[in-house]
Amino acid sequence: MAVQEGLTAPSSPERTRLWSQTGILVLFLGPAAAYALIFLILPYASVFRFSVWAVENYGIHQELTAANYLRIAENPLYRAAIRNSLLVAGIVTTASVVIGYALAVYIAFFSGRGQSALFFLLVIPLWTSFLLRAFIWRMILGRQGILNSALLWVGVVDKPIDVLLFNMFSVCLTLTYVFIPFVALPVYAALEKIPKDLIEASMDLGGSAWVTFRRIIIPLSLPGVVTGAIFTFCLSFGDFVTPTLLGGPDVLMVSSVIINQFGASFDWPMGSALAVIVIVIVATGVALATQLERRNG
Amino acid sequence: MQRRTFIQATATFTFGAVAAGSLPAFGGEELRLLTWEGYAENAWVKNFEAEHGVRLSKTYVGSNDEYMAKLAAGGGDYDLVVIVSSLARRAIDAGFVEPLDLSQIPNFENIFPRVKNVPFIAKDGQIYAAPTFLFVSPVTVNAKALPEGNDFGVLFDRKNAGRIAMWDDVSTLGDVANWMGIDDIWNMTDDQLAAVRAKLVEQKPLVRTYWSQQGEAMDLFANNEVIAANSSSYITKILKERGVPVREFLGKPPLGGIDSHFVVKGSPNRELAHRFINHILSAESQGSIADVTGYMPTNPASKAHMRPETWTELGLDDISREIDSMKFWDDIPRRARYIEVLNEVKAA
Amino acid sequence: MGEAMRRWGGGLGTLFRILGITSLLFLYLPIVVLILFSFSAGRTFTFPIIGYTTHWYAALAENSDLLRSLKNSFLVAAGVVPLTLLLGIPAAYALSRIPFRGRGVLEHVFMLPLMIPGLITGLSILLLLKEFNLGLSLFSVVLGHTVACLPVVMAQVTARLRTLDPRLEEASQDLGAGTIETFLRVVLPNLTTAIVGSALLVFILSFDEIAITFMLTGTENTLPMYIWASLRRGVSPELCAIAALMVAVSICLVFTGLRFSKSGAE
Amino acid sequence: MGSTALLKSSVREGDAIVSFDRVEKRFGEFVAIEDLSLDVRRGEFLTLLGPSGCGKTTTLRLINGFELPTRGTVAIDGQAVSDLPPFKRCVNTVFQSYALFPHLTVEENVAYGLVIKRLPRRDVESRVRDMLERVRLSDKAKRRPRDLSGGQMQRVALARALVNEPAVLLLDEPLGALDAKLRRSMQFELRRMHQDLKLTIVCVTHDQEEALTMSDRIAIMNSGELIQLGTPREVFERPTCRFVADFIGGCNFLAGSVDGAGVVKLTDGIAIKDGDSGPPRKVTIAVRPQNISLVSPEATPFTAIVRDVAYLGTMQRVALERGEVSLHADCPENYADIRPGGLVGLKFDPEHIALFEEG
Repeated sequence: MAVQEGLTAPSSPERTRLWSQTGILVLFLGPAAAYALIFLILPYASVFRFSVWAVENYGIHQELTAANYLRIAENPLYRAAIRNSLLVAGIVTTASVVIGYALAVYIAFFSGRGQSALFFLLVIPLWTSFLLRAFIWRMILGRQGILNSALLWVGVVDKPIDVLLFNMFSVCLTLTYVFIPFVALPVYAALEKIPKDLIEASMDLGGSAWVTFRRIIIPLSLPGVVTGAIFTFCLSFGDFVTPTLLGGPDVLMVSSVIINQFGASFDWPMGSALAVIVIVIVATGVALATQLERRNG
Repeated sequence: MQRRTFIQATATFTFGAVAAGSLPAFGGEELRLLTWEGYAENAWVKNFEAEHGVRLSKTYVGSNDEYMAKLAAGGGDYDLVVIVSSLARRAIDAGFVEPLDLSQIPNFENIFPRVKNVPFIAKDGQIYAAPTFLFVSPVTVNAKALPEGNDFGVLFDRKNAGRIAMWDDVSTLGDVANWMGIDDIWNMTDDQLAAVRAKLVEQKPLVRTYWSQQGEAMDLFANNEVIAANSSSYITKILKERGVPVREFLGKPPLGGIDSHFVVKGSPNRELAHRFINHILSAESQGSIADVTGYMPTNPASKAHMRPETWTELGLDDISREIDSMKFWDDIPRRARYIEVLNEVKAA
Repeated sequence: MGEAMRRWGGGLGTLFRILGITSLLFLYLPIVVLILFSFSAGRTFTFPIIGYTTHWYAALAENSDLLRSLKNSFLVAAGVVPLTLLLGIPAAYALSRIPFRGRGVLEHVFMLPLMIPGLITGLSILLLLKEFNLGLSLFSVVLGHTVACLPVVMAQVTARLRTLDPRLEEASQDLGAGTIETFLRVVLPNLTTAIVGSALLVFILSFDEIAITFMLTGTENTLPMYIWASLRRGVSPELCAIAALMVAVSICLVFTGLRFSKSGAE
Repeated sequence: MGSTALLKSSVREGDAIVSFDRVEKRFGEFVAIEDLSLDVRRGEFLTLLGPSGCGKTTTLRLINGFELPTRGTVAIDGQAVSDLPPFKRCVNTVFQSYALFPHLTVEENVAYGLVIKRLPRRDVESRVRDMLERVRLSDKAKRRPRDLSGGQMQRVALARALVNEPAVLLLDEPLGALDAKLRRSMQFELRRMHQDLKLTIVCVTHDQEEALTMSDRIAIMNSGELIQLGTPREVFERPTCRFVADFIGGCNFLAGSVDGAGVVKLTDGIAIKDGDSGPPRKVTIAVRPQNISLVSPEATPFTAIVRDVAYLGTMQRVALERGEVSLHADCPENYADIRPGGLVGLKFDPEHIALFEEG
């Protein structure tokens, strides 16, 4: 790791000092960097390597081939899976950001004395198994679920409605439900950092609550929104539990296909190639979001 | 064993007080089993443990995918593994498992002759697995909603739109192909596959969901989400037990599968593993399995060791009669393509 | 923080109060349902619930497989939390205080697992272990979770360091303490909140992790894996019972913490 | 290396304890310090004075070691210290806004340096006790910094540095955060401590009054350069350049020239002073507001229009305008007949004007 040198050539004493900094750097950063190298860089590199190999009868041929990528390009199945994942991730991110943001603003500005208790209410759902929280939505959205029972009882419908479950809607609803706290928490943290003076200054300058919200609060909380949005997008894009449990016939997502490849299909190279594509898509998304944040910040 | 001990020691050290005393120190050996939940219940495992002074450590998985992934990732963590008949050939060819020494498994001789002689557990004259559980894949229907009819076509009937579930598994392709009259259902030609796919795509608007776990399928029936699904007899049995009005019928010819115990290659507990296989094949164990779980035994002698009503409920008279005509889930040479077709249906 | 907003919020306040309370209800609806089912007399999850029982809670104590998976989850989290803290805190400190070439790149590399789906992180480690013929165990699960949780610790600690006056560290050095002593005596004590916060978050994330565990677990199941596997037989209200217990425990923890932090502030 | 050892090794009074030898400090392209040579004498109170960004804080940080010179050497007690990290230097600093450790009590803050040096606990306790007594904070020993007032925090910071018996005590804007009254009393307290403890102090400030009150010598800096070094009296009374004259005490500047006969004239020809030697040249004439007396406009050709009069308690400040040039004059309260818009005559003692070369 090269220690940064000044623009001018450092004199010898400067170098002595930087040496001791290098020592500290190695001591403090070394273990984590080594860990990241072994369990992060090398594994991701393995995914790239496997993706250009082929499989034959449960054995992996270490022969360079583009066949996996060609298969992905040719078969509309894979494009559909990726498109579905992108669609779900996009909808879920938008919905979670809107709801999570509203929730964070409510807790930060309008909740009064119970603020800290409400903040912790955001965390408690995270303590419940993700699987069960996803699963329980089946019980709510099903033909005999709470929602249909309620609708029937009120008389809005006269027979249970099917469109609530086993489609894109139920997948997005459940994932949104899961990720709201992941947006609300960083947004709340960002809102909390906005100095009270700024809000007062805005109001002093004649800005109503609406104007203050739009011109001061939203721009200053953007970093929190971006953090939460990136997190939500990436995690919902790669989820396989929710589409498996609530997806129904139409919601084929790329993660499920990858699991197939690593399981019964036993085509690790193919699965790796799909994984590489997911990595590329996610990296592009993150880069775009960061760019957007930088331009606005 | 040594590496494992080392890891446990390290783990204990790393985890400190939390771990202290929580990892039991077994005096005897440990037999490590990779299996389905329900295949290693206390009712027939405790007596084995007591008799041999060993402890059975069980790892459950949720799908066939996981079995193969785990074996491929390093089978060294297990001594015994349960593999379904459609993947048996693969496991043998890939070298995940080793041949059995039948002289150590006297009970092997007692299982259904047809089952004993299935091709996919043998290679080069050696037997690699002991078929331990039978199942058929029937169509389960809600008896109230569909009191009549015994045809697979119920799953393609527009009257049942939105109330049909299909198994998210390659076996569904086999089921449909079988219904369409295709003979070599596990080795279809491209044209045949395309025909099956077309049939499934046509069916898709009628489908409520594809189920992947048995429990899911049961919940679908219990919650009245669906009234018909291709399933497994275990599902029907449990649903009946829970008072859900269901009935089932078999395809023509009936399709079924076999789950078999294999010894994982390089297992340090070969002998013990063989004893366990012999134990689970015994009429006593098989009877108790049928009683407790409703899985079907492969040892007909188990009839004497289960409640008479279990035998009837499981329809084992029919099975015994039809077993020779039954089509078992067999190796699928183009498994990856089958899975792709299944996914193509979902993506269509 | 927003006295002025609360007081003069007007229609905006009403809107956000409605939105906020609605979303909280939305967040808690499934949890209420879950708790209801944990007392359901029937074995399947159907409405309306036929009768009520505490049977499932009693059954918890009997279910040795479930208890074992619960214990495994604790073991994994108990390994992941110290490991991530030990690796993450000094690394975050070095990254935010010592300039060197390639720092920006390294920062991004550490954050990768937050963005790449856990399934892929898990399978990539699986591929690596496979290449070196290493087996799977709770240990490999710990390794995998640590990769995924390291960025959580680093992000939280970095955020706190950004608000920590660097003059405190200079003052310490000025008074004769070297870098390491300064780190231990001045920096660490001032990171307490961030450390406790990230430890808690890492614990939760590791405890509930599915995707990486799915790929890396060996003979032992963690609780989420147990639940996943038991979906095969149908989720039993027993699982709802354990989830309900965890909610109860977390509520207790949170409100004890709340009271504690309040009395600390006085 | 203990600071006490260094203190004892010093025998001579008045010799240099810190010396800068042709020191240059760059941050990338930016030159923060340019060719600085400066000696801090043992036992003196030296103030680095200048506007913000002039390099005074960088100079201080070159002493305590948080910056290293790009060129040249910094020596403490005759020993070049460029390779010594801050924690090995026998100097201690009172930081701007104090940098008290929020997680430690007052007592623990003060004890910090001694604990780091692994002094026996008994010694640490007694020295901390003594020091807290000296800064009159014994009753606050168990408090946390956030429970203290600004003045108390300042005294803790001072105690924390002094307890280590530094060879040089560095003060970075030490009184910047205090109100005017507290600041004045602290100025005298610092001075008293300096004398009592025979300390060497280097202080950074942008407040000229503070510098004049406390210092033995003042080093005035601007844009990374040392402009003038001298006692408060020297820099106030004999500024060597327009910048110093303006920065210390404030000044009026008038364009003028010296003719061949040595007469100093304003540009419009009014003679101000004669008897100046040297060649004819353009000059800037500097005169402080308090040295201007306002007289009747008939008494002198040097007149100006009154723009504004500000009340300053014992004085009044008069803003004047003479053509393009603005001037200030301080004159006693109740001074007759000055109203905004009126014409006044200006007079000053030739002794009190200074001439700076143009350019």
